[in-house]
Amino acid sequence: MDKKFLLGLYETMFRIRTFEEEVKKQFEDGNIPGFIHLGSGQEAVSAGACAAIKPDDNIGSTHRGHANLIAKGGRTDRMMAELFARETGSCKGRGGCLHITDMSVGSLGANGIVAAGIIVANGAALSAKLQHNNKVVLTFFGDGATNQGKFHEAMNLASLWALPNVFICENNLYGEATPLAKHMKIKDIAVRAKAYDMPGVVVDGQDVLAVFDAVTEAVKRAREGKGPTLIEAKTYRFHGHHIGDPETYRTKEEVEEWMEKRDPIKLFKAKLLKEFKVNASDIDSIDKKILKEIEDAVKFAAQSPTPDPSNLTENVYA
Amino acid sequence: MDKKFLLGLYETMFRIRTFEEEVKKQFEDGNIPGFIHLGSGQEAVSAGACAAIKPDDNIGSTHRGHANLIAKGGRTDRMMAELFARETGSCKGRGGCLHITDMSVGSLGANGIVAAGIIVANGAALSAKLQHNNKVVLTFFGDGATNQGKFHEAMNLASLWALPNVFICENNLYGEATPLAKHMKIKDIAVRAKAYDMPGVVVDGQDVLAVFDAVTEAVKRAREGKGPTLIEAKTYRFHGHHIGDPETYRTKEEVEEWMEKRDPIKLFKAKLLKEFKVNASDIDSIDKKILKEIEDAVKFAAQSPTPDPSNLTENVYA
Amino acid sequence: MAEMKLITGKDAIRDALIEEMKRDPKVFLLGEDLEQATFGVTDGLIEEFGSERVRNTPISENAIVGAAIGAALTGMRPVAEIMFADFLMDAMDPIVNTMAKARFMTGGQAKVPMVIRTPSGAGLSAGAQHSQSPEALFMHIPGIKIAVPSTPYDMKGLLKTAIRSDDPVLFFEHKMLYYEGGDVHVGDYTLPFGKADIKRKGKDITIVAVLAMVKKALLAADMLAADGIEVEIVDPMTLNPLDMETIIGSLKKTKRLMTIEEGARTGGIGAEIAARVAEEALDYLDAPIKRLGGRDCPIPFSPVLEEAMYPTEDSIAAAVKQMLG
Amino acid sequence: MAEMKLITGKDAIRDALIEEMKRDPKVFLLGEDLEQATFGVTDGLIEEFGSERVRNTPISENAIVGAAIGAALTGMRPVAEIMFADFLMDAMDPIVNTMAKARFMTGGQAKVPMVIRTPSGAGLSAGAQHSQSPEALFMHIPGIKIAVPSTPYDMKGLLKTAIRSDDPVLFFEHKMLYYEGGDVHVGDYTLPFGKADIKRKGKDITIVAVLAMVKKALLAADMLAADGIEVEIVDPMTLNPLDMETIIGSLKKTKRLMTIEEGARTGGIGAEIAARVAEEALDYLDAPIKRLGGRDCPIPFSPVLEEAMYPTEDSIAAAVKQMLG
Ligand SMILES: Cc1ncc(C[n+]2csc(CCOP(=O)(O)OP(=O)(O)O)c2C)c(N)n1
Ligand SMILES: Cc1ncc(C[n+]2csc(CCOP(=O)(O)OP(=O)(O)O)c2C)c(N)n1
Ligand SMILES: [Mg+2]
Ligand SMILES: [Mg+2]
Repeated sequence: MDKKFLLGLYETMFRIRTFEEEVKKQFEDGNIPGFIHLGSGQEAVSAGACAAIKPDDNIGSTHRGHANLIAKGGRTDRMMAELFARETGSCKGRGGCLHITDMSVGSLGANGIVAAGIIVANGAALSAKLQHNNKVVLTFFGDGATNQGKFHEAMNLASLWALPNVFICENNLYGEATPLAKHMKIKDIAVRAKAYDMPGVVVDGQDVLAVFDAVTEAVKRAREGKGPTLIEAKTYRFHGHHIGDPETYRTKEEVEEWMEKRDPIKLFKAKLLKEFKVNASDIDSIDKKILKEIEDAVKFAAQSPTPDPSNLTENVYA
Repeated sequence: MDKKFLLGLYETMFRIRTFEEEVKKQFEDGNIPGFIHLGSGQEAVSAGACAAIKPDDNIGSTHRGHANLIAKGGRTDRMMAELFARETGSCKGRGGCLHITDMSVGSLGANGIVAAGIIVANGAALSAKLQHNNKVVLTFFGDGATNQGKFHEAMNLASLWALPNVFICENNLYGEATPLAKHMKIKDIAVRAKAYDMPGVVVDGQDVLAVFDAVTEAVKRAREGKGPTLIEAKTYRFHGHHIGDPETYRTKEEVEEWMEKRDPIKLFKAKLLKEFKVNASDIDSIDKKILKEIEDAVKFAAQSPTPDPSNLTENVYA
Repeated sequence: MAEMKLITGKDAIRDALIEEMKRDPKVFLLGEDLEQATFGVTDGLIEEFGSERVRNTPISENAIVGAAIGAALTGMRPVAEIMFADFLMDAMDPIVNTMAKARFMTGGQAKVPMVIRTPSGAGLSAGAQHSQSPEALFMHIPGIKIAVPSTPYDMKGLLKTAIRSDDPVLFFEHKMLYYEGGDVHVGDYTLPFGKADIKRKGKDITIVAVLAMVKKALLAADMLAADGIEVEIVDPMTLNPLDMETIIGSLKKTKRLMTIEEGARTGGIGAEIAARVAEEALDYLDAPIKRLGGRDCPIPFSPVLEEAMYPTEDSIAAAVKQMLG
Repeated sequence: MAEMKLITGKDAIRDALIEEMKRDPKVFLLGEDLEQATFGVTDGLIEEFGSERVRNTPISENAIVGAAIGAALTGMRPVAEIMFADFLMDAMDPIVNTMAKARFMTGGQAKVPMVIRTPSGAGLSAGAQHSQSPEALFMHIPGIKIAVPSTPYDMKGLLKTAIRSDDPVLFFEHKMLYYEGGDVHVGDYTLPFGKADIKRKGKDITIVAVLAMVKKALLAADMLAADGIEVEIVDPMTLNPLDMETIIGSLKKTKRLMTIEEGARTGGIGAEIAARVAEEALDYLDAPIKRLGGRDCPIPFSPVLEEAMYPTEDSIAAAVKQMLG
């Protein structure tokens, strides 16, 4: 495998992690308002999936959308500024964490309504089909979202119309404070694909290459006009549902075990060094670059102006 | 098998058919306003299913709800008066075909919004569970309804909570003017049960005993606290989606073939005579009784007063 | 002068769709049973434009609206049909929380050029869930434009504007207007949003009416003219934007205001118009404002009850006389 | 006199739930994450009442509301929670088309004694989809009662009435009021629907305010009192039924009317109140009505923009002065 490609995957994951941990710090320091949903622990899903598509393909995202957007190429300075609610943010401070978006890199928007992003992303896949532009869409959503009616309607429509959509369920075992077993009876969400005569695949969401492979195959199918695939990536969020979550619904031990043994970045780093014989110094220099990037992003955000209230009603209409 | 029981099944089916055909005539004669959805051809589903439950069990119904209600014991005179929009109608002329209901016999109401009855009927099953009254609910809906988000949400919740609900999909191969293959990719809707770890069963909806058996088993499961079942009854509607439907979406030949070879009443009558050695005269006397009942129902309806506009806003609030 | 032809409302909608689809390959249709449509509006279009551009969907209102939003975000101009306006409730989340807000929430990155067409209104004994007129609800949702045409001419001209708009538009088609006739221009023309149309000139009272109520108001005005009462009828054409200038301009002349709508009176279109007048033009009122509308009641199936729900030409004329008397 | 205690809004809701669940075994709760609730209202209740009566659901708003309707139809008294009022849009169909209409459509056979509790309102930088105040929408839907309490006392008393009501009730809990303190009676009491509460007596202007705007109005009134302006503040407590008698009674005294709400101004609560006044009490108005409300704009994430969306005590006071000036 191409080392540059592998290091790219690592870089994306490390960028996400560094960004998220910095966001947590900045939130706790009082520099970020609102509700913040972090993606630490789930980096391999976004990184692996987005590596399988092209810059002008689209992604649909959720309330937990930082990782999806960074993996798709979102600029961390604009994103940090958005979370700081600054005019230089990618949404000019109007969106925040729940709606973080950069349409210039193919994001269709993070949607704060659970499962609402799925039906919209599906529409982008329809659009690609109608425009015969061979684009595909990756539609990210959580385990909890698959209990929403919208998930069902979108899956049925996508399968019926053979839309070029890859549905990626980031099954992190919880929907807010509710563990999987308390919100559905099945164990593998991929099973739900059967209800639409769609392929359903379970993949280890902590293994970036496994995600990449599964998504690559699904993307190929989609581009060939064979229709959508449901990929369930088993993963875990290291932090609470949002920052400040008391996390009464899971044990510290469970979290620690995942952090220790199933951290996608640790796992991939080890693999890079051992299996792919990557030099430690190559990794170190990526780390340094990213740490600097995020530090700069914070500076950029902190120095940016807040929006001007006299422009409040801009962009309600065209 | 008990002859009285078998003749009861026949009587119910014949009552439905006679009612429906009379409704068609009355509509065409201008005595019934609104949109009318007939259940001719689908009698075996309602009759077989409702024979498997008790008077104080509940049913949830749809826009095509006459058959469900008659099978549950709804009085045909009150129903006919309802369709005639009379004050003596079971809903006092406020509901009509789309909302035909008789709560005194356990109907939860016909719902004119596709799939909206499913979530409500599910709630009655929850109620039964909470009240520990050992009641079950039969929830009727069409093939088209299973593409609605509400179907999905209700199925998931029912399975998760092991609600005493039997989901009965009357798959009549069309949703309004859209054939099955144009609204979903799967062939058997029962497959959808897998998405909820729920048993899914396909049954011949033109065979009243087959329906009865399948529902009996599902009801037993439900009463034992083992949760819901999805039963897909393959059936066919002999008339258009509503009276006046131009039926551009199917051939006359197809309809005629079903009417000739797959009429549930004809089939069951033949079976009664041949297999169960029922006397033709027993059947004839049922036919006569029912013909008279429906004739009387029309008289009752026609002679009943229309609602008084000065009472219009009654029953908006308690 | 442009050539005119007499067509029904249904055909006016249909013509607008056909002309816009021919004009712009990005325009496409999706919705339930478009192939054999409940009110016949889209019949034959699939033969003309193919099943790629005229897309018959499953019964999945959320997926329909969501698909339209996603397609609009990525360069298309979808026209979605919701089979009855009552079923808008089923897609309320994507309409209110995504469609209406996408442009704003993204700081102007997104544009959502889409139309949702939907038949509204009573008159067919279709009962409480197939007869509603929910237009007013959407006035409370910033980010959605709302068209409420009352004639074939307005339907065609406003629908073309809606399809070309870069904002999402909710387009209400009153069922009882589908089969009413009226003159339209042959070929292309558009009508502006936010510009009310004075459907009848008069000096004694201003009536603001929408959709099927315009005709009832016109009939009432005919009756009143016989008694020497000159009614001015203002049809706002769109509820958002709402042309208060024309309404208040008319009121300045007549000094009396009545609003007529088919949706429930409470919280309706008339409420907003009356409030705007009470804020901005109070001094011109020589009499209390009068709002007519649907009763605050679910819509009954029974034809005699259904009729009692709504203003009629007689009750309008009587209310006008009472105001002037 | 009844014993009083000082508690937060959150605890007032919680106390009402606990007392009603103890009083009536038919009362039960369902909703998302009730076990570890977003705003903590239901924390601990599952331990007290068990997971049969405090039912944590999947993220399925339609199924939640549908289940509540079905349970209500069959003898229970469900209290459903929709986690944010914004998500009501997701269950709009069962709310509008079934819950509100079941009694009427069945000719009175059905009764739907259920409550939907939901946190509304802005102030937490939660953005356009988690900050809305959609109360006014439901005024346009006949068949639904609507409670809008502004104090812990009102919350507890109105919620008990809601739970005991045989009509479906939408119960709005403003997020910013969860953590405000206020005195409530210890133990059982109820407050009537349709009876406004005069939160402050005054003679110069009537302000009708709801939910979190009551407190802002009270603060403005304090400021204005220093200038000798006596504001009367009417809190309608419920929007349906709406106590126009008290509002008009106050207006007859003060001759001036201002309405304040947090939801979008257009098509809002104030529109209906202003229209009713313009119809029924026009002659008492000495000045144009003034409606304050949320801007007609999706709610921005940015705190500085979010603040600019809404009336503040300063802007209220300034507007009052302008009206009187
Ligand atoms: C329609 C809707 N209901 C409820 C919520 C509140 N909510 C936000 S995130 C969330 C949990 C989502 O779970 P999942 O889909 O598994 O995503 P995760 O948070 O685990 O990434 C809930 C209930 C919402 N935003 N939208
Ligand atoms: C939410 C909603 N969408 C659309 C409709 C219009 N409609 C009424 S019945 C029907 C077809 C239903 O098909 P199916 O569920 O198969 O039932 P069937 O009519 O075949 O008995 C449609 C589309 C509706 N009533 N509600
Ligand atoms: Mg999750
Ligand atoms: Mg069908």
